[in-house]
Amino acid sequence: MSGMNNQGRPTAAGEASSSSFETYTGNKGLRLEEPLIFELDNPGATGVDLDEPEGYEPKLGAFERKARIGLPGMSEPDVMRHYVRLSRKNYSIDAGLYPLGSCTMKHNPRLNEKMARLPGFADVHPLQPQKTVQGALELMDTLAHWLKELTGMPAVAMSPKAGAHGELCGMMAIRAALVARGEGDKRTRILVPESAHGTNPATAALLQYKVDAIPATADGRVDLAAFKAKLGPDVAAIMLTNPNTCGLFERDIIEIADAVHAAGAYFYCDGANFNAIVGRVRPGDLGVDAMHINLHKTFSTPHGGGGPGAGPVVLSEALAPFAPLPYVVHGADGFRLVETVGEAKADGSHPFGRMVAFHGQMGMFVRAMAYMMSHGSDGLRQVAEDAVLNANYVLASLKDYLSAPFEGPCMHEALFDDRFLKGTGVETLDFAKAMIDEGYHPMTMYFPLVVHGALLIEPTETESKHTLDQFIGTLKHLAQAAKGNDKSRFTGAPHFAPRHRLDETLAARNPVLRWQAETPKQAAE
Amino acid sequence: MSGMNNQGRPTAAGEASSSSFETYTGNKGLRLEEPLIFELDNPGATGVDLDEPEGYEPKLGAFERKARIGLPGMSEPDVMRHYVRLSRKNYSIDAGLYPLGSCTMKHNPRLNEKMARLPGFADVHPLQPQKTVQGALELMDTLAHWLKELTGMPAVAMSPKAGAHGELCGMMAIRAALVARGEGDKRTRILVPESAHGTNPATAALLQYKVDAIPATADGRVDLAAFKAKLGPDVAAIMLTNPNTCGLFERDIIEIADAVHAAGAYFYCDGANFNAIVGRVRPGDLGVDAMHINLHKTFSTPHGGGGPGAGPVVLSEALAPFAPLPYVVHGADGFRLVETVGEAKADGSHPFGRMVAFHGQMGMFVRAMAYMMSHGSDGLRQVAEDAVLNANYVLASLKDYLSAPFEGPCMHEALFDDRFLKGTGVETLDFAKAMIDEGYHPMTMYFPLVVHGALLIEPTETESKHTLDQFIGTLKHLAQAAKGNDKSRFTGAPHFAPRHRLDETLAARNPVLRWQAETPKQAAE
Amino acid sequence: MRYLPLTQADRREMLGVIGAKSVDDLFRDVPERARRDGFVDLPRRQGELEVERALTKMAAKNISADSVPFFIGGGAYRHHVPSVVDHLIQRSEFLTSYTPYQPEITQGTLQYLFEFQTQVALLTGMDVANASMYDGSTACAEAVLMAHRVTKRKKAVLSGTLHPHYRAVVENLCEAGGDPVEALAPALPGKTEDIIARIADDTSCVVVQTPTYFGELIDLRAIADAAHAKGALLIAVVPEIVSLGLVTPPGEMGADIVVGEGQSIGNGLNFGGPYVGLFATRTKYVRQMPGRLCGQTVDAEGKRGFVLTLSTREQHIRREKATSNICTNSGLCALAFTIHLSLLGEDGFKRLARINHANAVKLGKALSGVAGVELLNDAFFNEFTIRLPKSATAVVDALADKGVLGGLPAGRLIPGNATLDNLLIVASTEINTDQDRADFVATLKEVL
Amino acid sequence: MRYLPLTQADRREMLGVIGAKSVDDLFRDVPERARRDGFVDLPRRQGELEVERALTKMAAKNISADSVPFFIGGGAYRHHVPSVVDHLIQRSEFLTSYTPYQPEITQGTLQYLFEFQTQVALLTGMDVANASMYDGSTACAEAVLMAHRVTKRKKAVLSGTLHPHYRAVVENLCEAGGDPVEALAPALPGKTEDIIARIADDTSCVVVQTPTYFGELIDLRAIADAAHAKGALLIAVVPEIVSLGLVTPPGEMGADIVVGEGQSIGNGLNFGGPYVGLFATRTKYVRQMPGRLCGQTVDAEGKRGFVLTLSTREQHIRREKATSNICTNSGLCALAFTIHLSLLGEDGFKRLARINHANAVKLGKALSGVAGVELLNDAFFNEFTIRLPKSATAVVDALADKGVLGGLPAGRLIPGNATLDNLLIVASTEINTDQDRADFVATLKEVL
Ligand SMILES: Cc1ncc(COP(=O)(O)O)c(C=O)c1O
Ligand SMILES: Cc1ncc(COP(=O)(O)O)c(C=O)c1O
Repeated sequence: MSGMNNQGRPTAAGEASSSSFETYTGNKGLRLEEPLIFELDNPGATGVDLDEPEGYEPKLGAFERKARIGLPGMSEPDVMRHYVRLSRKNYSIDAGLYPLGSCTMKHNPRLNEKMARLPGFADVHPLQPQKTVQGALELMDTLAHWLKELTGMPAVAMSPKAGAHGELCGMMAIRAALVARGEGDKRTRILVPESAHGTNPATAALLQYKVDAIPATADGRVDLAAFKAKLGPDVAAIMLTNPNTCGLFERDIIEIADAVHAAGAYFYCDGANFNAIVGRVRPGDLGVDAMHINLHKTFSTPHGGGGPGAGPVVLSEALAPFAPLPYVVHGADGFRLVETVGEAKADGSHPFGRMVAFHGQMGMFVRAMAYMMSHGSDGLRQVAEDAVLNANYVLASLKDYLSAPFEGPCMHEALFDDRFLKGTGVETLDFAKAMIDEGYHPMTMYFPLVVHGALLIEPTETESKHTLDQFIGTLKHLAQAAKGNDKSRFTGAPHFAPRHRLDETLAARNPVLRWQAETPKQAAE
Repeated sequence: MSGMNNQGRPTAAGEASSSSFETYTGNKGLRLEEPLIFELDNPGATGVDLDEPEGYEPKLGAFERKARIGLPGMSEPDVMRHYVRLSRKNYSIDAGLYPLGSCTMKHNPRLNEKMARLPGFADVHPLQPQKTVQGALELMDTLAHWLKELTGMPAVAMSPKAGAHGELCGMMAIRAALVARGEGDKRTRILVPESAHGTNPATAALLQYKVDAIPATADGRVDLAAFKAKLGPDVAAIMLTNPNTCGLFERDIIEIADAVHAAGAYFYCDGANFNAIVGRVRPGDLGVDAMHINLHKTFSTPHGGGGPGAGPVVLSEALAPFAPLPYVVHGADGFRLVETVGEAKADGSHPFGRMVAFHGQMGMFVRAMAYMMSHGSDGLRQVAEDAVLNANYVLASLKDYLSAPFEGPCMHEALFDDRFLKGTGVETLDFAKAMIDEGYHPMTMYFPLVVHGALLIEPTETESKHTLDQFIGTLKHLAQAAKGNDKSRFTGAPHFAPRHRLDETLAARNPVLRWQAETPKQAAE
Repeated sequence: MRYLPLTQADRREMLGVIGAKSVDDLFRDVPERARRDGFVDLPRRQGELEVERALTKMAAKNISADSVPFFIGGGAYRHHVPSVVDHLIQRSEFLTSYTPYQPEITQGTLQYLFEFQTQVALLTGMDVANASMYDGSTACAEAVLMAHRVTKRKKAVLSGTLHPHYRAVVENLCEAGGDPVEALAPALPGKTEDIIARIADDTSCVVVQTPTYFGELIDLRAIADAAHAKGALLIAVVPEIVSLGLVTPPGEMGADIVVGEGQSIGNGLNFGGPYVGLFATRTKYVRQMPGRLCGQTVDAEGKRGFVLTLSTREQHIRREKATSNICTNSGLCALAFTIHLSLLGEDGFKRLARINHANAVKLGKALSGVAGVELLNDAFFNEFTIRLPKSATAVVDALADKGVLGGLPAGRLIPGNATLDNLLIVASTEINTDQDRADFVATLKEVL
Repeated sequence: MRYLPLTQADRREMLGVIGAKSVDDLFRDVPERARRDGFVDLPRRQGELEVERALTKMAAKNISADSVPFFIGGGAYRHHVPSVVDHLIQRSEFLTSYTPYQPEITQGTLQYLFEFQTQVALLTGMDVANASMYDGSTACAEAVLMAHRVTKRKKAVLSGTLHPHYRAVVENLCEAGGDPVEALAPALPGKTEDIIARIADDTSCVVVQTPTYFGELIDLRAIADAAHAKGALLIAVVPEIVSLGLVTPPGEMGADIVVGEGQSIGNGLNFGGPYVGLFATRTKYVRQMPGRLCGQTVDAEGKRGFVLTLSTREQHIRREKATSNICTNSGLCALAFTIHLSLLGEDGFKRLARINHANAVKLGKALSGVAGVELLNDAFFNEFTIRLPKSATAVVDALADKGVLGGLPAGRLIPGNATLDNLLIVASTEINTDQDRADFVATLKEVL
């Protein structure tokens, strides 16, 4: 017990002193420094109790590993503490607003985590006999049904591991359809708006397509005339994000789709922004041929510091037959996983191949399913409406303090540019870093490329008005401070984070990508 | 995606600036302010989806609650964020050393948490038919067996809810035994060393006993002569902590026990410090009649910010028959829970009564069981040895920098006093608060009362040498700083915690014990 | 061993610093006779996988409430706890911190305790609440001792429909201190017990539970007036806190102290513990309260903060003069309570209460439709008592064999009272589906 | 709805600020034709309890690996993951943060990525590793494309004992890009495949797996030399990363790129995903690597810190010139890997590998003792291939009916190859007990 800590000695508040001195440990209260595990090595210590096997008769041939690997030894308490201390250096949605445009950082319900950990889902092997995994196949089939209904598309490929992987899958389906038409070699060009996300051109390039950029209009949308001018018999597809990366709905999307189809090309839609329209608009009604869905955005599977995600791709009638292996079908004898070209042919389809080992991100499927069932069709429609409402509220509240390149209404994200910083000597990056001091994760910066010094804010529907009001107040305050001459507050930012601004130039000039016995420990620890 | 955040703009580190200014939000980087839930009330919002019952026909008679209760409305994301933000204002074992003497703040294995959540343990009702809870009764019986073996005592009462409750249970058993002997009214005095924990005298007082303090010797132990002088026909029992609260083993304990018994009294041992001797010394071999065991100390059930704990009490032959209801017996037809005096009498025992509704802290029993099984008899003995080794290492390393009132070796905790601060103007409390700035939770202060300005350090066995060395280095550094004239560093401490020193005098003078609509929000939020 | 960081090399080195030859050396103060070499006669260490397998096997021997139609109450109720609650209470910062004695680095714990105290005060309709007791039964006993301190009297009068375990705990504590307790015989639902007649000039307090052991709702107003007229306190006991979402709180009916069991909100059944005791009273009695209190204050910069306060009531300061010996309480269970109640909010909590009541009413109807079964209650919340044509214990056993956990035989906790033999106390919460009720009724018909 | 904080009042107020009459107003850019009023034809919202019940029921339709003697491998392995791992990866700060683009407030993520990269480099015996790929199969395909960039050649040669799914993924990606792939026919354990003969001047890389699809350990040295002699790269594939606790790492046998599946450490089976792809290579090739890299640097105060670096390789900077299109990867699975491996440490990891091998050897012995069963492998780790007297698929089905998940029929992933029909690929890890093995053998006898 430490009950005696103020035995007869109640502390009087005494005088505040915000003096800042260096501590002996480098820690500052609850702000704790932490070395690398390799610097904590205690040879012989281990955090797992295992008994040496008795009667050990190796059958390794000539392949026994002799040398020391170099892994550090630590007990369980030390490992626990190490990662808890590291975690405390992170910002997270659970701790505050995370307004990264294009990332849809929404609340991650813990129910989904719990469901994904049911042994019946988490402790099942992908290659068990199919009769022993009927529940898993049922879940995949049910999720597929929801995705098809929500998008108004007839088919979905479930196996892609993330959005970019979904793009690849969709473009492969398009390529397969063209090949089947004998136009595989003829159509070599992909039209991609300048505002597109980097994965779009990168994906097209992976398939050896030529990327042809479509300019944007003054109102942040595809320039219809320029686009039509670029259409031609050598165009394989257009890759269009809708709502687009400026947070705007492409008004002419149906006309675009019709033109694409008239030209014998296909329409790939980047569905990363599906959260803005889920339950209200079905991509199938817009003429889309393929669209990936980031389950880790719209359907709330956690980002986990960079993954894992899942990127199922919905497909139109024209592309459905080319969907990759494997896929689930529902027959009289229950659910069946079609794994081989042979079986597929028997079904009359022509899979272009396989995207990945096994069947996709089951763990994410369970989470997304729990999320969808919780919302239902009514809740999901509300998701889109509140996401759009929140974004427009931010846009309307800030457009006179920051500078907005385009007229509203926006969809799920509000885009600003850096004109309001002109002459202040404060850059977009500095402005964003100052938000860290205020306890916020910055918004997406310098993307999309079509506006200068972009600041892209996506609040998502899971933020309350109370939270948005404080956020808006903070940005107004910072905008004023920037216009005043409080420059060092920005250029020196962040002042209060676990680290001050990091030298990324040094990191790239002289890459240190792993710990080495001789790595100087420097300040850490 | 926020990949563009440094598009073509790698940050250069630029100049550091440790300027400290007030932020708009009051947040400072990851140090986040948070209002009370009542200040976040959003009427109509809820974090739980429930449908109104159909066909609702109340049978409440005249007892329907009409008025508003006053609970705030919040969605799940808001609740999640609120408590995550609060949690980040706490220190914890998982984040660092927690050297509270007498508290045994050791690592809490997550395996134990997992086991306690098995539906077979967590989702079982205490009043189910006994044949449906045989596994639960088996666990209680198994844990009881381990506790009896480790203490060398023949019986154990499992139901006490914490250490103090265990003290009450043990003293009640002693009282019952005395009453059975017809000495209930005759023996009215309890001998309690000055160094005892506050719960000891408080417990004795609850039973209307007179508390008679035994002085300590210069070497921190019971003054044998003084003690014997106080023994007499009116003494009911001695309440002795061993190892005692100075972290020392009572050398004369067997002689004390013999004397107590010779005087017709009983020996209650406060077992809060059992961690020092588990697996090495059995209280039963020392002549103890009753001893509580804090499962939340020695056996690692988490402290949870102040509970819950569990305080089973082991009993000697003399006291066993008086053990309270309920208890588990193992018969041919499986395990049986003896719940009524009737059944007990049939077993030939005379329970003094019931400590609590139901059967005790099952959730803690499971955790403690998992902890014991993981260690085994060999691991538990090692626990005691490493706990004692760590404490002596701290004592030996610091005795020349701080001041130690007693000669070593100590047991599981190292005691210092405030002589090393004499003339520095720095008090024990200030010194401890300065440790907060260095990233440590302070040790126990001003306890035990037998030394002036006590600093009681209990590292426990789950701290590594690496951690202890940094801790020792820090205390040496602070001791030097105190002796130098860096006084404001101490009196102003903590400087870097979520709050500066709090005004406990104000809190007690003008108690504000609940939120009220008119409570001024002040700085928070 | 995975939890022990020291290696043999560490131990040798540390012994060197200490100047001891061996660890045994450090134990030299232990009397020869009591030293043991070698291990206690218990199994040796096991890996995580082995421990997990052994305990999982043991757990599987129990019939868990989630696996069957479940209707047992009697002071512990099965409610659905949102997944957020269990996630949050496992945050290292909550789970592995100690009692918040260092407020500068435990504001997280202190603020939720302040929120908890406020919530409990609001639910019970009282002025102030403490930061939790062990459980409802010990809170009840502490309330009686507090009444003794306030009234300077020693005699408690207990209603006969107080939960029998609560009664036993009160009697045990009072009698150990030599204080008399007068407990009435249980009055069945419908019959009113004349407790007012028992209130005398030496009465310290009257302890009345609502809903009662039998599930009946009780009017406290007259009892409060009578008690106050005699200078005694009314202690109201609420074993099912969810009832306060729908039922008039004791605070509005004149109670001086309200104690309750908080398990229903945020906490699982756990075979009886850990639970969380609720303790609320009037401002004027604050300094006589047992347990911890969290209070608001400011720090050196003038920022709002929270601390444990009025600790001059507590054992660690006042020792034998303390209001109670309680130290460790139910902190983490209180957190679970606070989080769950925050999630529910005003609307959700009231709706939850209505669903509980509606389910119980439906079940009562359905059961009283079974031949030979009679519902005894006039006014109840989510629990009621039925009379069966034969021994309730036998029926409950038979139901269990058929996979239904069908309630608590009234006689189990009050043995040797023949009038209770055929009485079954049945509870129904939001977890019960129509299917559960149908299964119960059908199975009951089979076994009658 | 519990996840949506806005109330109707909030919505009205906010629309006012925006100056819109209704939410529909905000969707005015949507073409008339595509606007839908009313809900999509799917079920309505459900409470947590209902969702939990429905999904629990679905999950219960699967036979989970923990409920039976389990011996399936084939690229995914069942290991015991310490409870600490799952607790830590659920910390809000890890689970709900994004890719660490703001290093000042994501040092937690960045530092574990740096630790992960180092661990992977150490295990594989390579210089550097990236911050993870989707899984082993996609890492393998990315390795081939990287080899094309390094060698400026286009043709990959694949061993016939490469996991068939990996082969399919490589073929799919290469052919979509118009690059030729030459894949050999599967050589059974014992038979060595003459892959060296296939290495030509236009060969970009040779892709060899060890342990192979059949569990056999392969000597890479000669293949590496031959490849290097022709200016081609050797890509080594390690599907069971635990093997590197006991087996010579590809880095010591001349591999230029090592890819692997990291699921075995820290991650569950999850019916196939999410898993974590490992990707390691030589320093000289760093700038051709796909995926994220975390690097060490200093902050403005000179303190060590970590950042994502060399991003000029990545899609968000280089767009169509990027080395890959990967963006989201397997961050949290990499964290689980890093934590589990930290818990094991040098000694624990090696011991784990020895236990796996010992269990497999014991099982191989026991199974080859069954009449008509032949063990084909000479050298293996925790997986091997046996020849049965009848169709492996039929046997596996029969075993499953009797409650044993007894391995992977070699032909399931390589259909239409008669020589594989009777071959069963069997794995055994630390989770298998003697009882499991006994049950397997006994049941196998029954079904043969
Ligand atoms: C517009 C857009 N397209 C594609 C992607 C790529 O998705 P993923 O990161 O899941 O591969 C993202 C996400 O970063 C995105 O924002
Ligand atoms: C020496 C001693 N005795 C008794 C107690 C009381 O135990 P508990 O807090 O579990 O009631 C404690 C713990 O604070 C203690 O340190």
